[in-house]
Amino acid sequence: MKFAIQVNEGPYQHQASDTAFQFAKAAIENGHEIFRVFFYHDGVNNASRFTLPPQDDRHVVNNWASLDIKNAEGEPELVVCVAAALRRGMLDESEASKNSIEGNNLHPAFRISGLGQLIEAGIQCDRLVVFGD
Amino acid sequence: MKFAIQVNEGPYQHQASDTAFQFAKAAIENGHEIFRVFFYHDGVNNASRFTLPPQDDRHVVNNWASLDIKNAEGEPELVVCVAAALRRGMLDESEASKNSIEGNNLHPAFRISGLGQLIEAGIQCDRLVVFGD
Amino acid sequence: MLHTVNKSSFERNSLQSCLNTIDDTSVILFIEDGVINAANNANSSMIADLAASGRVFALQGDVEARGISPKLADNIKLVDYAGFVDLVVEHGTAVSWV
Amino acid sequence: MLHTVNKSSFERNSLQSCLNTIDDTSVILFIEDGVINAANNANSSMIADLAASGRVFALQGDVEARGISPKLADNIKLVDYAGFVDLVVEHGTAVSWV
Amino acid sequence: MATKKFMYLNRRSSFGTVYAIESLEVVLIAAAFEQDVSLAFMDDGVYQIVEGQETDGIGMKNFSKTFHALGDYDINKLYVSKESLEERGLSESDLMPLVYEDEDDDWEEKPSVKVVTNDELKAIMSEQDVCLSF
Amino acid sequence: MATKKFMYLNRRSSFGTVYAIESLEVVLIAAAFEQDVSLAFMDDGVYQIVEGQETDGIGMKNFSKTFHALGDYDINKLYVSKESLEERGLSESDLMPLVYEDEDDDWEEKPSVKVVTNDELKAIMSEQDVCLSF
Repeated sequence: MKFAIQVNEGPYQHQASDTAFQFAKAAIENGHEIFRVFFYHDGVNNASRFTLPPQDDRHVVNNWASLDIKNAEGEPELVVCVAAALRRGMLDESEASKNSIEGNNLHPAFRISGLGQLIEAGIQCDRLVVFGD
Repeated sequence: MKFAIQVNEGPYQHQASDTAFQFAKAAIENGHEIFRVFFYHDGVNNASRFTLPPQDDRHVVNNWASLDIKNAEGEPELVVCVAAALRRGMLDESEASKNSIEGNNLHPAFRISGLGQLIEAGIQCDRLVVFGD
Repeated sequence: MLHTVNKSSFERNSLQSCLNTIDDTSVILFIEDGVINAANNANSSMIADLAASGRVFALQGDVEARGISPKLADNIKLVDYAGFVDLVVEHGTAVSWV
Repeated sequence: MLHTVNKSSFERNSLQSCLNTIDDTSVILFIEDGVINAANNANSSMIADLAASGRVFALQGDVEARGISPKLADNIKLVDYAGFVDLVVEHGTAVSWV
Repeated sequence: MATKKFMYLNRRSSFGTVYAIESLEVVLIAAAFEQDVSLAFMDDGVYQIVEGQETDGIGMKNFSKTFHALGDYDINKLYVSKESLEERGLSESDLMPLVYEDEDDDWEEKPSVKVVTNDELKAIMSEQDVCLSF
Repeated sequence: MATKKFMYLNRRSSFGTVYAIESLEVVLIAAAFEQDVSLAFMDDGVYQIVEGQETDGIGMKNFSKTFHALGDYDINKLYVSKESLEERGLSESDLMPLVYEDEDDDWEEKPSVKVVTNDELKAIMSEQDVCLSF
């Protein structure tokens, strides 16, 4: 089956992102397709390449990156909502330079896009599962 | 009176940071001292200089910065917990270079320090008020 | 002591937990979604006695934001942020039921 | 439908809201702090009938993490993450009571 | 693209958390996809469409007026839990008068908000293909 | 520095949110400041010190064993709500046997955990100078 996943909370503060990751991993291991993971609300904070957890803890951002979820064009299908991202200081190079900010923090396994990508995922997929607080 | 404030949640997702800001502002306007604001848990996300809210919304990070809370040495007393910050990808120049990360996102009105600063604030102040989810 | 409650008692148990451990001299201030507890509703009896003894406050800005002004329960005292600061000054230790 | 509940009914109202609107063929899966609802406790009656008809599941990893394994209420079925995926596949639309 | 039934489940009030405003932002985008869209307001979510929200005192954006725009986007199925309203001492007359113009009925203005019992809501939810929770 | 009474109020379980572990991190730092430290466990917070937590299945760090270190830091006032335990079908025997060595009593090992009623907790809370909530 084709799954879409929505993640509403950031890493560490809530278990939502961990559970979503375990779900996605199990789905892939059992022969399903993860069409897209959409990070909304504080979920956008899962995409930071600045994240440095203690050595003895899991690395939530790297966990997501390890799933290597991409589309046929090779683009990441770990998608971060642009409006939610800007509001919370999650920037890729293009958004940073557009807004004259020095630096950026988006992990390369993710991409920033619009809310339409969430709706499209809901339409395209057999199931959409939401993980939140 | 001398106040300490603890903020447990990031900007926008919860009202906690907004309420804490309004409280701090009112305290200062009424002749009290804000000795320190300590940002813990997701509260560390209030310190991002990458934050770009929509034009018609409040700018939570700039709100905090506008209070210009500093100690006698001129250091910011908007203090971000280092352990919580690293776990969530909030870095100053020093932490970034220590961890070989390119770039950093801490707003200059804030500084990163240890949890001891929270306890010290609790000891030094007449009141400590916690804002959270 | 000053107890702040920032959640609706319909959604969470924090108001009940506060009431379970509040002593006879402490006051409660409702902030954020906690002001839903200041409306006249099915849970109003939880705080009716405390309110009657003048010990229940609500943050006016949050009350207005939720359209609760015309529905306020009896004996709730409204304060602005400066009034919140005054309550913290007057009532000693602040306990946040986050 | 598959209804996931990720909070304790002691802390939040999400389980009650789920039960208010769950239809006769849907199942519930407790995840995260929702597994507290799978323990034998003062709120167990909320889900006893649904569990008896085999419609209540709990995520094993979360149950173990909270030390609930020896306290599990009757008729709760444990699943791992692969079992979670299977439930989503089998039961159609997923509703998250976040 | 296929047409699916999308439900947006709103259970939190407007300003304590971001979920209400960011849910509304999704709904407005969703309108462009010409799917079958329903909104459910349960629990404290009913406060999202209460009349008379004023945010000057908290320094936050008052997005509640945006709900009036939904009718123009053909989003006109807003279901509100009767039980949730009653528990909170609210009735339909406390809600914003949200309307749409019915193109199948000579553009007559009709109410978008429908107060339903939990049993009715149960039936509506059972028909959905996708449920987005906020 | 003056000595103050600090209370750490823990109302959430261990792994659903970060509050439990980050509360414990504060408590461990607090030990160095030689203040009067109490921990209260209420509501689902009582699950933080339940025996037998195993996190292999969720891929998260099992920090529950760290509570055993508190005694070595002279943090030995852990108050647990009796009512909260009972509602959850738990009793004192389900909790981790946390202990400290009493330096005033020939280093005898004594329990750190004390189950108290909400009324007793009320009295303890009333004495506090600072309350940190998690």
